Amino acid sequence: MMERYEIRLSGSGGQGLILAGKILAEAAAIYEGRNAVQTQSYGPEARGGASKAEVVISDGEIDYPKALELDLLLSLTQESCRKYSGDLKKGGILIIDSGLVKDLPKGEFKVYSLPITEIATEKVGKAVVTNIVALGILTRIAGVISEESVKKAILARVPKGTEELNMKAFDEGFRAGNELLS
Amino acid sequence: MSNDHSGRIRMMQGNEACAEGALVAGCRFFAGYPITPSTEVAEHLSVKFPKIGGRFIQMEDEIAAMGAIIGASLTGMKSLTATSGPGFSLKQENIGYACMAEVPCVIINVMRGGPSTGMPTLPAQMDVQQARWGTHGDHGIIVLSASSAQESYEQTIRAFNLAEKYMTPVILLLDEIVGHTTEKVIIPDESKIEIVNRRKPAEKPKDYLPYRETEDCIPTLAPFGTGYRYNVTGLCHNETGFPTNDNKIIGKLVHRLVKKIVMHADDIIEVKKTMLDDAEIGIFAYGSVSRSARSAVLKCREMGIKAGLLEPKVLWPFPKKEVLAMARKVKAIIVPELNMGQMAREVELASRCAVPVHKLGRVDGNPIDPREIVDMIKGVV
Amino acid sequence: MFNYLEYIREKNFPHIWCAGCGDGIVLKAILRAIEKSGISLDETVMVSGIGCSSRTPGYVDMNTLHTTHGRAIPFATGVKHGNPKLNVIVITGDGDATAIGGNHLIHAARRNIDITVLLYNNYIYGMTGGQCSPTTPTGSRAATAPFGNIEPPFNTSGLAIAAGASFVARADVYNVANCEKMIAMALAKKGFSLVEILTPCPTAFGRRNKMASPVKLMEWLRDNAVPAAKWKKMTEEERRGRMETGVLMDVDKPEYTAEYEKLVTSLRTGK
Amino acid sequence: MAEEQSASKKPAVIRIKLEWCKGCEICVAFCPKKVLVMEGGKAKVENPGDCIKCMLCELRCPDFAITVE
Repeated sequence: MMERYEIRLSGSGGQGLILAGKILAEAAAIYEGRNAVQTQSYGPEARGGASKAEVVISDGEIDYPKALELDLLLSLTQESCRKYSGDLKKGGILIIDSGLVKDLPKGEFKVYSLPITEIATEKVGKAVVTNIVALGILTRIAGVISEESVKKAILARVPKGTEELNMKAFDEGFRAGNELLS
Repeated sequence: MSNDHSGRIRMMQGNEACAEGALVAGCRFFAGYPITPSTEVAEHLSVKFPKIGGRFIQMEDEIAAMGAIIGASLTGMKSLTATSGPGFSLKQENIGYACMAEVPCVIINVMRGGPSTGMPTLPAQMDVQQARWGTHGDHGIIVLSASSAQESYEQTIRAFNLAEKYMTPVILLLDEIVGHTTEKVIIPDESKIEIVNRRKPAEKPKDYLPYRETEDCIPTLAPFGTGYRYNVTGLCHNETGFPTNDNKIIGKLVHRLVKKIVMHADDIIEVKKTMLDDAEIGIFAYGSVSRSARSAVLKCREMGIKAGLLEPKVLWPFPKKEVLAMARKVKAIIVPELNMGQMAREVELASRCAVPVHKLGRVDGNPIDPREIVDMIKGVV
Repeated sequence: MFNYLEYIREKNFPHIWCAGCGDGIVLKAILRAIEKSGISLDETVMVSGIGCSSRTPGYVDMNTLHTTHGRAIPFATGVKHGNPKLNVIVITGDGDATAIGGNHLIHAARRNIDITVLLYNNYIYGMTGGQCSPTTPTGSRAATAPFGNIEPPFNTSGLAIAAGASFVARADVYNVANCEKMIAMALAKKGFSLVEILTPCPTAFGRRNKMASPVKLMEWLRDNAVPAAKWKKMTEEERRGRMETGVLMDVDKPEYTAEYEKLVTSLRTGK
Repeated sequence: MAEEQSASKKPAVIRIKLEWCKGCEICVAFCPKKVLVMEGGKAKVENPGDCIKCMLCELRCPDFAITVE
């Protein structure tokens, strides 16, 4: 039984991280029958500025809905990495966009550095799916939710006609994560 | 309800759960004005209502939205508005009107920080006293609280039921965390949900008195357009609904408006208790903070400290009896809340100095971390 | 003879208005116009705000709603949108509708929701004791303009036209036949309609402005409220300080509740 | 008005409800035939025979106090 697994997705407003958070929570709660809670923190602006979405997954009840000690942090911008990495626990996981995050925070955690935005633009061909590429990477590296559940949750959430594009984005991310681990 | 796994399971934000609860409760009229962090309630209903013949309207301001739901309710529609701090302030005069004219309606306030424009995107619980006393004059009021998406769904339904039953505005308070947290909601079978509709006049139009004195102090307002022609006013009025300056009638009216809620307090008040039976430290918490408090109770128990939690699901009328009962059993009470002690003061009053009451207030836009509560409990012990 | 007793709540009479107040004259014109229009009293809701004119609903035998200051139009919007079959009449005054409730007037006109607004313009806050309102003429005296009002007044009808009302008329209680006619036309109009009715307040306005007697104010209306036909022939010089009465705007355009119903139908049938 | 006069041959019956009349004088001032006068602060019918049933007194009475038949 998994007690509490805490994920924080951080970046700048407009990168689709809140949607990515909702997809993760739905993958865990709807397709795996566990409990999951997604919260968000944002500034008044819709675009730009540091923003974060948090997902807590547990096989038991989730009382406090926000992250306390992060198991995993994803950072797509330098600013969000600096601002939101303080709660990362010992032995936790930090996934960063190697193209955008240059200064790494100090601490006892594993760092996975990948060109996330570049994978989206170069390999998938659309920057708009950066969040889904990130989901692929995260799913592989965290290993707490199955690939299948996340895919189902993505398909249930993305606009009609973009399913193929999003599946490709997820697969590219998943593959990149796999390469890094092996 | 939350153990009923035969129902459908959906992931919903607290705000969306309110909208879904309203639909199930029979609400078919929404008037509102955009304000963070409540706007998703309006957005969701703007999609749903036209498809089922419900009526949605975005008004020119918060005051107009409150006026419109009162007008619509008088045609027999179950009516809703949703807002946040500054908008809630603007609605107060018309909330008083709904109290005085006894027009059922539901106001959802997703609390953010204040005073003034304050913290639009950050959580607070600074409107709990405004919900009680925001409008001028003496009156009874029903205020509910929710701490999860599931409760947002259920409490919205209950808000409509209480509004219709007691012919009064009902306020449902969420905070930004509850409004914006996406989590599981188990939707029960509709046949298992209790729905209350307002009572209809039994007498013919010629014998009808909208504000007739009754034992239960609840008036019977016929929807406009059904043949009952009567007057509705915010002025002090007699049984016919017409303004009066007769001091005796005025005194009776205001007494009744207060008594209407007080005499039914046992039916209205609802609390949830967690590990309170043998508790030495009692926590009083509501909304998102009650989730932190529950975590803290479990942590304390692991450490061998007997903590327990009293969660009011109804903030007003205030659960005095339940607080006094807790105060007589525990050695101290802790009240964590996202304000500087608005409800702690009520707890102090209700506990009649039986035990010390410790405030744990936060007003910086951060949630209360369970560890803060644990630390305070350790200090008290 | 018109039988007013069929339409009023007789037990509430005599009414609260001062001797010579025009509000009673307007009320009678409304009742005659309602009879003419053939609308059912059971299906008519009269909504008002706060002020002298807003006491009108208390005297008529229909569904009546006396609301908060300035907010009659939003309450009425809720009534109409809640049950579009109802005929909704708003009774309001210059202070109620153009000061505290000015924004609601603008937006109801813009939405073109089928509500008939009868705006009694007596140039003053009567009920609170004669303070100046947004329509008090420049130079006129009021309890809060003891040395004469230095502000320019609103052109209330012009405001409603600019905001998009489909029917706007001005009338006065001296020319009482025209007043009744304008109200009847407004009631018949599908869409937002407004009749600005010039009516005397001898107590709070007249007394401070050398027209203390009701007769003086009626004479002032006789001399200064000019029917459209005559207005057209007047020079700019002659028009100064006077008001044109009659229909000022009459146009057919999409009405809010009908448009909403169309949306519901199209979503339900996919057409 | 000439038409009205010939059409209604019966003499006018003007009733004043004194308990509702507030004595504003509007009916008296604007009666084209000077049918009405003021007495003790209320309107009073003085010359009913002169009434041409123009109805203006009834239409302009703010107090619902005058009826003309």
